[in-house]
Amino acid sequence: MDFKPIQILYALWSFSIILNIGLVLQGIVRKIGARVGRRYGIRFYQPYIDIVKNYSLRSSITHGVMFYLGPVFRLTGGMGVYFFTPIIYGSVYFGNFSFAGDIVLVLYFIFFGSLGMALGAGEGGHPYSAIGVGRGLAQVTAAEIPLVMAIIGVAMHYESLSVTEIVAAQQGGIMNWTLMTNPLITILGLIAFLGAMMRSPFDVVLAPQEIPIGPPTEYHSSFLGVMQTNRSVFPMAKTVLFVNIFFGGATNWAAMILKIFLLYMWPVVVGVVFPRFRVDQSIRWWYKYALPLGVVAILVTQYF
Amino acid sequence: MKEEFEKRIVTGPDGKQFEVDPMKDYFCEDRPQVHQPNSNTVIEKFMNWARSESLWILGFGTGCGAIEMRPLMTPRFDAYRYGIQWRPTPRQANVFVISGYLSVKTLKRVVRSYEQMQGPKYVVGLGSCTINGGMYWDSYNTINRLDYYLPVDIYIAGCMPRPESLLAGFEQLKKMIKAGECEGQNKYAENFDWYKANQKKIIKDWDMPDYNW
Amino acid sequence: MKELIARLKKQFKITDEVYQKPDQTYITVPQEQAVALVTHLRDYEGFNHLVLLTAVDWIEENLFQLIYLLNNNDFKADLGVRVMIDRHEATMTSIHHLWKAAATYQRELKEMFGIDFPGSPRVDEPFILEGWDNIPPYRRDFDTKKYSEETYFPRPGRTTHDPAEYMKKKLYPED
Amino acid sequence: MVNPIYIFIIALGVGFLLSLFEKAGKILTMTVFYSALAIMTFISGQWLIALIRGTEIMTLTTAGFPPPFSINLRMGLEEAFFTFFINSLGILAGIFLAPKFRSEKVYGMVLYLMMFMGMNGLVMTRDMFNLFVFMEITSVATVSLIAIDRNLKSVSAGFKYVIASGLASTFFLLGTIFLYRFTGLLNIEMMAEALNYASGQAVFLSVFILLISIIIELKPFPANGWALDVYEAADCGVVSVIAAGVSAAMLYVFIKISALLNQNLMITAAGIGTVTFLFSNLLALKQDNARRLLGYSSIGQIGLIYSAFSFFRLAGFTPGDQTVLLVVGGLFVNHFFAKAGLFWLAGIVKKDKSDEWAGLRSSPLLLFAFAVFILALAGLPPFPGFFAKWQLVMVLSAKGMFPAIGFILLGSFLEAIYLFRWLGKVLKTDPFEPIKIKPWEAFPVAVYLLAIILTGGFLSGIINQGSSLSVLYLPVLFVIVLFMLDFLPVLVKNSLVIVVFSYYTFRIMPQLSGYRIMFGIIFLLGGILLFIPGYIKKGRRLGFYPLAVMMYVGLAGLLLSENTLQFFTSWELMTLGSYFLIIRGKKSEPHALSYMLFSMGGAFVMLLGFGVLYHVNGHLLELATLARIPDMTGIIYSLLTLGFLTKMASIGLHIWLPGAHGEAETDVSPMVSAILLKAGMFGMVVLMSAIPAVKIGFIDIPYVLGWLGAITIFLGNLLAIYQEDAKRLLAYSSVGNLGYVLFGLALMSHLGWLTSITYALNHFLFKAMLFLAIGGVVYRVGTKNMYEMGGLIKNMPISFISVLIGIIALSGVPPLSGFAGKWLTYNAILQKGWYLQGAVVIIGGLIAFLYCFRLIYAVFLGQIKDRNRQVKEAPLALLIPQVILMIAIMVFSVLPGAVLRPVGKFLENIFPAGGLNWQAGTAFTEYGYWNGYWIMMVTGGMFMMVLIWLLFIDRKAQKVKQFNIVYAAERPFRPETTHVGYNFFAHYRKALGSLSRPYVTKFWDTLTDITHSSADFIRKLYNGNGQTYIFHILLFVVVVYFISFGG
Repeated sequence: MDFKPIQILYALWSFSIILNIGLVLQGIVRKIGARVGRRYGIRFYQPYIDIVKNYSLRSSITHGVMFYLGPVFRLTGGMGVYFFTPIIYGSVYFGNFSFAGDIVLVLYFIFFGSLGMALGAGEGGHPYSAIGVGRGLAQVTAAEIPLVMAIIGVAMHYESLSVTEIVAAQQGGIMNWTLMTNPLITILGLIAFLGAMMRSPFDVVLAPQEIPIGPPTEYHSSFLGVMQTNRSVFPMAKTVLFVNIFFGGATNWAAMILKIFLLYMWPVVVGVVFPRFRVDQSIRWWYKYALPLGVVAILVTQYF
Repeated sequence: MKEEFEKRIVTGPDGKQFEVDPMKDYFCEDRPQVHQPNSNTVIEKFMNWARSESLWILGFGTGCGAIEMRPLMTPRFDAYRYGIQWRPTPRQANVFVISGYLSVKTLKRVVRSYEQMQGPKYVVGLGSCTINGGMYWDSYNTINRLDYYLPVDIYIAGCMPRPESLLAGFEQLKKMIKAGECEGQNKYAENFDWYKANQKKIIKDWDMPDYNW
Repeated sequence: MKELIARLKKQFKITDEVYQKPDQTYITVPQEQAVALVTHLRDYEGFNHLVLLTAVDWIEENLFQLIYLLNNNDFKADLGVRVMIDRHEATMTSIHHLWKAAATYQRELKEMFGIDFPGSPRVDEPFILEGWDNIPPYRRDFDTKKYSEETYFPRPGRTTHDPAEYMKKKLYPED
Repeated sequence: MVNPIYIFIIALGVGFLLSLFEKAGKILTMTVFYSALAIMTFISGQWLIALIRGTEIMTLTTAGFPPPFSINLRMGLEEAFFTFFINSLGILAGIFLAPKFRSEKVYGMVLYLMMFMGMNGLVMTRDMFNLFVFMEITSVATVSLIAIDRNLKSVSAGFKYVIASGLASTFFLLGTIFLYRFTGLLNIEMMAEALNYASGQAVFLSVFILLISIIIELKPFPANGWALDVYEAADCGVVSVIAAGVSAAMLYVFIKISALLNQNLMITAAGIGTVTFLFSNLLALKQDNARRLLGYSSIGQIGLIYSAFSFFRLAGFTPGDQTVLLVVGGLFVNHFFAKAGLFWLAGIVKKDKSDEWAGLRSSPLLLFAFAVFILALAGLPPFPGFFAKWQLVMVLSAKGMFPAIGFILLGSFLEAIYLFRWLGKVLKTDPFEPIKIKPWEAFPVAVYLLAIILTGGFLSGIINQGSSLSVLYLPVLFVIVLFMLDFLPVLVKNSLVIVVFSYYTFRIMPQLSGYRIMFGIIFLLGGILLFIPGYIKKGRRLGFYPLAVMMYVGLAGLLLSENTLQFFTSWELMTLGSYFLIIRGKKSEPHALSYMLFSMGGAFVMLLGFGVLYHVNGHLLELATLARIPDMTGIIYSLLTLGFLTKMASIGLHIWLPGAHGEAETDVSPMVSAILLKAGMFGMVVLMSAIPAVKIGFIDIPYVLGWLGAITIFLGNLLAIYQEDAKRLLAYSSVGNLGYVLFGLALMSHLGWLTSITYALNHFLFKAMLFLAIGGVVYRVGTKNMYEMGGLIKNMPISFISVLIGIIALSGVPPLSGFAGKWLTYNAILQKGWYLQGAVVIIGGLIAFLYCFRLIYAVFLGQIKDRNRQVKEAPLALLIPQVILMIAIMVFSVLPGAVLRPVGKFLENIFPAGGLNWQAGTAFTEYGYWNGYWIMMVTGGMFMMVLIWLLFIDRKAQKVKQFNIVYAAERPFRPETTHVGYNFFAHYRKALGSLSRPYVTKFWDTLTDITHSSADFIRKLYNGNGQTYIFHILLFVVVVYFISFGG
């Protein structure tokens, strides 16, 4: 393919951009959450400090090889989702490594991190980790239902699975976005986005009160640092993907950042309003509401 | 020692018998190590700044003082703006606030949780009970001096100290961390035997390894 | 309440009765009748709630006083059954079969006073004090101050003030 | 040439003289007795050989008078055949009965000789009156022999026999008299020529009476209660003579009489035979008495034989036609040897209950004989019954007699149920009492065992004349050699098998072309690979290697088969071999049974399909004719598909799989899962590549199959997540994975097939690896319950890695090869436009993550239990194939093109358009693109980067042990209570509710229940009362009469 070594540097550069966006956005979102609760809230750069702090802790323990590799898998998964998605439309260098595969690759790479993390947490030997992972996987597989259907719908709509081509088809103004040309699929996608972001009401995986923070219970220090890095990158990568397929992508970084910010607000707004679902409730919710909506959306796309 | 931690003979799937010693097989027996600060003072200063501005408190209320911790999260006091947050697991926490009187039974759990935290870690003694026993100074099962059992970085006096004084205490702790004075973890490792002797003197049914990794 | 006591007197040997409050009465029975009385109260008189089971150390008389405090929700009244038992051979019949919760009280009494309740579940396991190796701490012959000073490294220089005196001195030093 | 009259002379003469010899001593008496039997056998055998060589048929009348004043005999090929078999039975059963003859008075021997003389007469005479005489002689002798035991049961059984045969004789005599009245003749052939049905109902009636008397002697349903009592009560040696010998003689009488029958009566006979076959087998389902069970089976088999004969006559075949000889002869020989053998075995075992026969295991020879007889009765290759049944079905379908085929196959299926249930019980019931074997009892069994095998080979030779099955002969020979070498230790046999199998593989691989190459790789190379784990077994592992090789021979046969018979034979061989492999598992008896029943059911449906094919395509057996079926495409397609789907375990037909795969032995599970399941796929590929599109009415069958595949994926995976048993989990996952294969094939497009083949290959790779790895864990840990494992990663690191790679490949997470399948699925779905099915497929695929995680977590991660602390890594023999498979998966992941390109190129022959385009390492479709190499590189690069960064900042992490976890300031109690393993996805079950319930299992259970209870209800007919039985017979006659006349 048209791979040039310089692309690695560009990819790293774009990675550092998205990392910073992710960290700042995380801070801002928490600030907003605090303000909704009439608090002053954290400093918006607090995530930076936390991440540095965790990397600079002196001691750490490990339960075994998989425990050690868990965060590595996790961050690789997050980075992979980002690196396999083209970021800026029209830019060869900010297309990342999207030449390696299309949207299906991105979709399945999401699981790379989850699976690796689950394995690491599993070797930690903590029962809460296992319970958290069990819940997480159960919920993710249910929440993927609308995502899969939305992706199928988009691919039907554009007759392509290539993100670049999908973005290309949406160029030329807001009226060409999937949002406008196929609103039903977009609604489906936005619902799927709620599930993908793992925020309330679908955040039972971490459930701090019940099973102290679930899978990462045993993770600390630099391991936690790596996972926090992923926590900033991974949602951003997913947001970039959604921006690309539903909201016309972006031709420059400014537009991309703006769109990321706005789209990111959607689960945040839902999250501060709705309380958490229990895991069986959330699975049922996905099967009961998201699945029929998906069927309707696909049928509408197919026949109208 | 509880029955489940006594040595026992177990039959493996292949019919071979072997001994399981839970205290040895289930737990790591290593002693804690001294972790020297980074030799580069600039880096160390930067790290200390980060550590001080991101204090993650272990959510473990050991005594009545825990009631004074809760208001810190409320809009009125909002400790989050100082970089103070609560974590539900010792692995991810850096600050252990001993909130008030500490009975012998709780001390055992406190020691275990403290040792499971990853360093550098800080201990804040809250209320006069942690300083000298306070109103429980002559009780049959309440400790008098916390610093005999854990390396305390800072005491916040009062019975009870108000949330304002807690915030003041945390600010003081931050200053000390930035100045590189809070090396409690290393102090604990260096004087490990002394601490352990003190702990074991009052915790009569010591059924855990010397250091809970 | 008096009627009740009168009724009970026909069957049980009630040695003492104290009408503490309109809704709180204490009666004293011999050790051997206590469980029968409590059972009777539970089954026939509606005292179906065991509020607490505690003890008092009458070291001078060489006795422990056990108090079974029962509540009758219909009358909104409490009835305390007092039993004096020997301090040296402190053993009492267990009532865990009447109330499951009693087992916990009995465990506590065993640990704190050394009163044994043979047959009560887990009565010999440590309750609050793990690995206590001294005489039970609630017995009055246990010197808690001495024990604390020996054990808990008292901080030198600690002074004790009478709060009233201290505050007076502090606020109005001129008086 | 000895005159056949000497058979009678010797029988009579020796019979009279025996009483004289008795005085001279027992030994001399018996010597004379056996010599007589031997000479009789010799005479008939000599005639058989001579007649086959072409000697003239001999007809003779005694004393020069025409019948009925003399005995009128004929010695033709059929007569020689039947007399030889009957006389050989005479000598063997005589040997079996030796102790009885020894202890009894000489009359026993006399009666025995008389009986055989009667039977010989029945076969040879052509005269009505003589027939009657011989019938009487036979039944009198038989009754006396039945009652020879002198207990109440056998005497009363004998009495019932007397009444029944008396009734039959009466009818016979009546019929004969009437016919004599009309024709003035007694010779059957002359009578047949003279008989004129046109002359009135009376002729019809008299022939009917004649027929009914013969049929009563043949024990039709329901007028056969008396016979069952005889089978149950009399001595086993005697019963073997009645069931095999007398039945044979009567059968031949029926064949002779059939010359007299008109169309209408022929239909009656065929109908009675079919009904008898069906109902006897149905009733046998609830029978637990072994001999009564055999009785039902005999009655059923005899019914099948004469109905087959009648059907042939109706179809216009002459009795002497070669096909008729083949089918009727084949069925007869099969029944004759097997039933005689089984009754002798009943005499050896001496247990009434059929599930107490496990004692046979104390003698390998008898066990082998038992298995062979059962398999022969069930109609499996390479035994005569199989070829006969095949030919029967083909001929009947050629004539369009599909309802008859339906009944016959249904009856055969019911027969298979109880036969395999019995076989399973014998093979697996523990503990068993060893039986004592006496040489004179075992000898006859051994002779017939050999005979049935030889005739099987002989018949397959005849049937396959012209078409070459020679590829199969060599390996089948090898199977036989392996049976003989079974005394060798595993080490030697395993190596031998690997070497020979490799040689065989490299011999036949070049002969394959097209998609067969891919299946060749899976079946043959995979087969070699999966023999390696066999080294973990110690001792001799009796019976494993011949049968495993038989399975592979079947698979290889499938690959090489060019006509439907070869295909079906190979299919059944494979089924047979795999059944015996599966049943080796400790608790796999019921699962092997359900596997076999589904397979047999599927095979019968497939047989019907091939029959229909034969019917419509002008009597050609070539597989290639599938591509040009003139008519009834939909029916053929659906029937064959149904047959293949049972092997592929599609939802609804899947319930056999979890148990069969889960309970099988460590090295058998991967064989049956990774390799055998692909046989169903192979069938589908053969079928679908020949028939591109097919509809029944409005229903597009591939469309239905597509939905079926999608639902199979969803439900298979869903059920997998609830399993506690690791191997069952993998088995359910196979159900799901084969769903992908089916879905891909049903797409009927280039990409769809590519998807399917990718999945098949992948499934082979990772499922073999997973089953080996988990098998290794189970081997070491000694339990299959995942919640009893945990924390084994430190003890079994290589197994862990292979499970890790296996589940990543299974779940389709990039960068491993499973992703290729997922990506192709998306593209194929979009290309075809099956969006909703596609969504179900993909959502079903996501559920796989749940069980994948559970598998690796509950087994390898979490807390290690005390008892497993010192568990060692799996044996090397299990690890080597795992490593090879691991490498294969990695190569396939990095260079998917290496496999997909040639497959795609081949698929262009079937689906020219819409395939995958390649540009360097990137695969394109009109929708998307993907490059396995770069995915691996980028992922690897990122992984290394993050790892190095983590190692840089955290290189001296303290290693801790299992209980060094934060536990709310406490410490865990015990590993057993700390490991979260049991009912892991309870919330999923709670959320999905009714979707997770086992409806399919319930459906099949209910069906089984209904069948059994109806059998039980009908069985109440037989109340053991002689009068009732007489009433049955009379009622039967009346009913049949009205049916025949009405029709």
